[in-house]
Amino acid sequence: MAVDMRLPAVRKQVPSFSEAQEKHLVVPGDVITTDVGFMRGHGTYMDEEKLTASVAGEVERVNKLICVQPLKTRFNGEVGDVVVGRITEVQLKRWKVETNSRLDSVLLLSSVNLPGGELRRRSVEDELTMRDYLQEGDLISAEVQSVFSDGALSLHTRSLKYGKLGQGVLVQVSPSLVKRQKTHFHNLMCGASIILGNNGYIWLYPTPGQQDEEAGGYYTSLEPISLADREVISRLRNCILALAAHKVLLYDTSVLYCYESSKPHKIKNILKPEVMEEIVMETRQRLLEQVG
Amino acid sequence: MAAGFKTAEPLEYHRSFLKENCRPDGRELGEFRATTLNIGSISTADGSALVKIGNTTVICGIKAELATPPTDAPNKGYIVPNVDLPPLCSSRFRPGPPGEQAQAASQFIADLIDSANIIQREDLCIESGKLSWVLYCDIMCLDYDGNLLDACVIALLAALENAQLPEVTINKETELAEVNPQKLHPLNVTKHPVGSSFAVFDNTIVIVDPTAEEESLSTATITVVTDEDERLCALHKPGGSGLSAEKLQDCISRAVTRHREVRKLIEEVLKSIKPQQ
Amino acid sequence: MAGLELLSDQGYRLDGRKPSELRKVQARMGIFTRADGSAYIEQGNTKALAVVYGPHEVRGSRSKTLHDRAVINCQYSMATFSTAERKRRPHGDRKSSEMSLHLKQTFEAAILTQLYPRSQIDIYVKILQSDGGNYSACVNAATLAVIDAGIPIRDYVCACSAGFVEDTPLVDLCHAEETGSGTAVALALLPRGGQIALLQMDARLHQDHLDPVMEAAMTACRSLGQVLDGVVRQHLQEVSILTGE
Amino acid sequence: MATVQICEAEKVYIMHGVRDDLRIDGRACDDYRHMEVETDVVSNTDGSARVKMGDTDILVGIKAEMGRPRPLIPDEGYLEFFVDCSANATPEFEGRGGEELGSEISSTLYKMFQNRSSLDLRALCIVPREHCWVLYVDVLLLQCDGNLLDATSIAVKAALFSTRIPKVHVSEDDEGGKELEISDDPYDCMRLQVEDVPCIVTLSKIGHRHVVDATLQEAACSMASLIIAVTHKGNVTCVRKVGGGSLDPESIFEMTETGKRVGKALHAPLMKLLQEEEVLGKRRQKVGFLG
Amino acid sequence: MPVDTRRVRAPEESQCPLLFVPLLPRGPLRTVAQPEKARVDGRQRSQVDVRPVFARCGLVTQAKGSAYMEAGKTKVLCAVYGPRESERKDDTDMKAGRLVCDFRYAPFSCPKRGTWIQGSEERDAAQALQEALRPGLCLHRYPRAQVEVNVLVLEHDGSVLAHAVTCASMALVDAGVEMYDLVLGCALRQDGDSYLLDPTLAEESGGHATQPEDNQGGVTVALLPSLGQVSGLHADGELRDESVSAAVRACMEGCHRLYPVVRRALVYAARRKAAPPGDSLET
Repeated sequence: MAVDMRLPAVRKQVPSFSEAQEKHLVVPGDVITTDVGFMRGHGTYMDEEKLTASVAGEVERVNKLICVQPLKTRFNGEVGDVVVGRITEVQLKRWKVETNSRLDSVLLLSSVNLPGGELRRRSVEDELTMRDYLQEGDLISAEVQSVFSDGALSLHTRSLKYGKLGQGVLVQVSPSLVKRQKTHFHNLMCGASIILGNNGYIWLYPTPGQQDEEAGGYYTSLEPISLADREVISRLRNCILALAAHKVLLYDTSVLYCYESSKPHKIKNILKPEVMEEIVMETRQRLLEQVG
Repeated sequence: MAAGFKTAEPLEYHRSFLKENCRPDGRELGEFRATTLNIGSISTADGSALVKIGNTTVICGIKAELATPPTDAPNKGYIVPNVDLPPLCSSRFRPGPPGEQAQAASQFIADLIDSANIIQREDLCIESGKLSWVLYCDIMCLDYDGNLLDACVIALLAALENAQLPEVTINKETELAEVNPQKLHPLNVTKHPVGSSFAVFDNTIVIVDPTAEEESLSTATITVVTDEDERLCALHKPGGSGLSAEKLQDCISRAVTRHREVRKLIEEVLKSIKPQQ
Repeated sequence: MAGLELLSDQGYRLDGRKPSELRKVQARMGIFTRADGSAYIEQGNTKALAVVYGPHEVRGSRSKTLHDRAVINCQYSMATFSTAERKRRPHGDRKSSEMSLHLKQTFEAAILTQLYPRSQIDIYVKILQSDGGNYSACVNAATLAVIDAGIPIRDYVCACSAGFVEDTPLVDLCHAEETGSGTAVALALLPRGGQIALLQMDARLHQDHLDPVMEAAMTACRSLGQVLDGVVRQHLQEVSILTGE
Repeated sequence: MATVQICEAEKVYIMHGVRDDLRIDGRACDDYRHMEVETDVVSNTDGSARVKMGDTDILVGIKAEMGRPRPLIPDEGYLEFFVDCSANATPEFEGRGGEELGSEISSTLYKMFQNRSSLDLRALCIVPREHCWVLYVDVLLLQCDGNLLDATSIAVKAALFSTRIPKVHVSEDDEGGKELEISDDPYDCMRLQVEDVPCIVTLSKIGHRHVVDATLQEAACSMASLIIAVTHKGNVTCVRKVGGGSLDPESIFEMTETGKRVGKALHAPLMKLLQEEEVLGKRRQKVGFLG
Repeated sequence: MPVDTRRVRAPEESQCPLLFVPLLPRGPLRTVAQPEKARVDGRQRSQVDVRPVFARCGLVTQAKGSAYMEAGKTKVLCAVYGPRESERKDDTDMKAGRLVCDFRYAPFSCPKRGTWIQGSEERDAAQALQEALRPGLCLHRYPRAQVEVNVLVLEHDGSVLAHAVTCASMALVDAGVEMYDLVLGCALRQDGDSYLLDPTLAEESGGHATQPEDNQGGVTVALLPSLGQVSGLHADGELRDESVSAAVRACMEGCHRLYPVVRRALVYAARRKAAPPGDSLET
């Protein structure tokens, strides 16, 4: 057995790099611009003709649109985002899904692929047996289909890559740490697969053998996963938590680099503060080298 | 009689019996349910009694403690009765603080102790202004099937008659009380009241010893308590329909005979347990 | 409390402060991982924790859902060991319920609730150590926690207490001053616009004295605002450096 | 109760992992998470400690107040426990939501100390029958990720270690009355012997094996757990089966065995750490909440 | 203290007369017998020697099911109500029924008078009772419903929790609640190297006074007898770990001793119920 007990260590001061000054950082109440030509995006409000920040974060300009991206927030879903979520309620013709958003998301019965193919019509029986497909507590991967006026997300799983998730591990981080990429599904080289939900929910699972059957179905295999696969998944999980603790953006490369840096350490030791610091440092270094 | 009738139209069901001068459980209108008594079965109590009237079961345990006498009556002790109707005894009672019925019953018993003069409070004083007994009379209903008060009164009386208190002396030097648990003395129970309860159906028909169902269907209930001198100690009629003086007189005379029956029962049971002590 | 000199002849207070001087303020954001936002603040010996959950789906009875804005739900409580004499219950007493209500009112004025219809935002504050100005410390801590959670607000909400002793307004009262002066004003301010989010006065104060006390309290809130601003900017910079690619 | 929801497949994954002695976070079945312990974190208490075990975060404050000894034990002081499951830890605990869990934990703490050797309560007596110290041990739950009892017991032990009770000088006046004088010299104080204070080990049965220090997710897979309070000598001061399931006798024996082994092993590093912290004294920068 | 207006006024403070008995040994009322000697009531130490048990079902006519049990002087009454609609609607787990337990000591059931308000000891016992019984019940058969178990201790002479468990499971059977198995309870008092099974109150509280040796404590086990599973385990005091295991074994054995008595009472009750009304019961 292992008991690792120690005194807490004082946080290290973050060295202030000069490059940070390039970023336009604002706090709530800061006036971003008095120029009336800009459009007001999220994280801002108009205070007597002045575009003012309402959250603490970095100012982002896309053409005429000004937003402030907070450091940490609930998931602000946009159409096309990939999410991982948990069913909280089965209602008439729809499921409620917890996706770390400000309101529970909605998955309509008409937005899922039911067994039997794309063109099958939804019948009354389907409504009655909704719980057979997805019940409270089940995890799914899905895509944001639309955003309701109150901000709630409507999801769909109408693609083979989405659907009910089987055996694996869920890691929850802040959505702002998940880097937007073309694809959020990766079969990592280290031997496991990852779904990096835009909502900060990350799913780690053994790389499926046959791509066609596994995903998108409602049948989940409860066969034991090999110890080797488990080791990879557990290591990845701890690496992701280490990266998140040090606020490193998460995407396939950063996760993989961290995984590799962690190799000299036992899986269970990764979460010790000094080990975390060491492997994250190494990961950062490698990421910088790659960019440079 | 079909069981459906009984549940669908309980009042009509009962009336159909009362018309024939009898009751669904086979009793006559003036007949009490079998009353049994068990005295002194709880050894942790200073006195105890278990009473069953039909299904209704009530247990009374007396616990004596020591306290400073009340400032306005330094030569008296305390008697603290409490009637508890725990959720165990019927689905009609909820856990938590005592409900209305339990409060009313407690108050009834407390008033009766005073009005009937069952125990002289002076007898409970050990040293005036310094020390006296507190008699906690905890009455718990274990099975509620009507006529709670009659059962409570019998249980209280039998438990008090069964109670034995240890001898207490006050040490002259330390001025502290000393209790000798080897020397026990019985309480001086001066009066022995017994209650009889009645239910009134349709404002006219009077039945004795109502069951829980009869209580809930009746238009009024009355409890009459008399003592061995045939004096009326308490008459309790919580609202309900009126009752003619004549009927009331009938009730009182029925109560007097009931008193004799119950007294005999208590005395027999007390006698039967005496030799063992 | 008659024997206690709250203000010396030289114009210094019990703890050596000048009348308009704040106690030392130290704060940190993001101290818990599980909550959406969290913060800790020390104002002198008064120490408070604030935790924010949400915005999220309305919990419990759906009837409290508001269709045009978010519900702000606050709970104020005190650690049982926070006071000189141990408290029997952390919350549920009248004082805490009143404080919870004040917090709710304060933050309803600051948070842009209309952005989150049908949601709920929970703000839980806890006094770990109480030495006067509990309400102020809670508001300040909650402000930081709300910012940490990335919830849009109009401006910081800064709170400070003030009292009036020997014709002098005192700010940021400690416990002895709070009980001794007989007058305490709690003010919550949105400093940039100068809007008052909450003003609470518990004792009698001559009308003529209200202005100077308010003036002092507002100044104090503004300087507190600067301190909070520093904390937020520092935090912002640190995190954005780490996240930067 | 602070619980998490997980689905069947996740449960199966966790259970198979336990079977293979590789838990989700890489730990073996009898490994604890990384723990951080610090004492003297709340300055207006007589003793305090904060323990972090993974994401579980617990603060304990102890206040000594003068009271009357209990009539049946006139020559001892006593401990009072209170556990505040505050809404800080989870919104479920808002209002009265945490009370049930809080009273469950505090009743276990009472039981754990209900023996003669855990703590010498006679040391808390000032004047028999008249005055004694009452130690109010207040536990505040800051964050909750499973295994609250183990973390709480460690925090309580650490806080008791750091407790300093002012000395009381009793003098008798002419009429035989006693006068108490509480020393105001911070160094003139009494410390408690905490060597024998037990720690709790919670063993959660998952599948056919059991694990220590279960996270909330793991706890959701467990039907029954055994709580064992163990002293550094390996004596058991409290055992409880909790949860809706039953246990077969053999696994109870195994779990008691593990509990004793693990429990004994908890004490040494804890005492070492507490002493180390004490030796460092003011040289060490307090971390607290600001660090 | 606020005045409780719902009850008859009692003096603010009153004391148990036992506190005034001179030279009272601390804590207990009687001392435990010498280790090598037999127990006060003649039973053997370190033997699975339970007190004679009287058990009977169906005494509370108003309840769905009930049971009364006596073991030595310990007297426990239990009534079961339900399954009826659950009071707590907010519960997330509506797929299975809820088991609600209430545990009370009658005020006169202990040497020292108890109060009217439920104490922490009673709450703990209720909790322990609930955890011991739950594994025996098929609660999934009663979704959205609750089963209420009310236990009242009429006289406390040791091993109360254990007998409450047994009594409650009999009442549950009497109420017709579906169960995987009975739940039987047995308690044990460890006194140094020997143990006292099914201890009396004096034996339970004894060791605290004479404290020379260690290994003192109480253990209560709840057992599902035909499945051989332990559904409840409570131990307090200070025990060597091997004593814990040995105590669990002895208690399990004790439960098995109770099993035939309990079965007989249940069979008797079942027969009585099955008999058509009016038939003589005394056969």
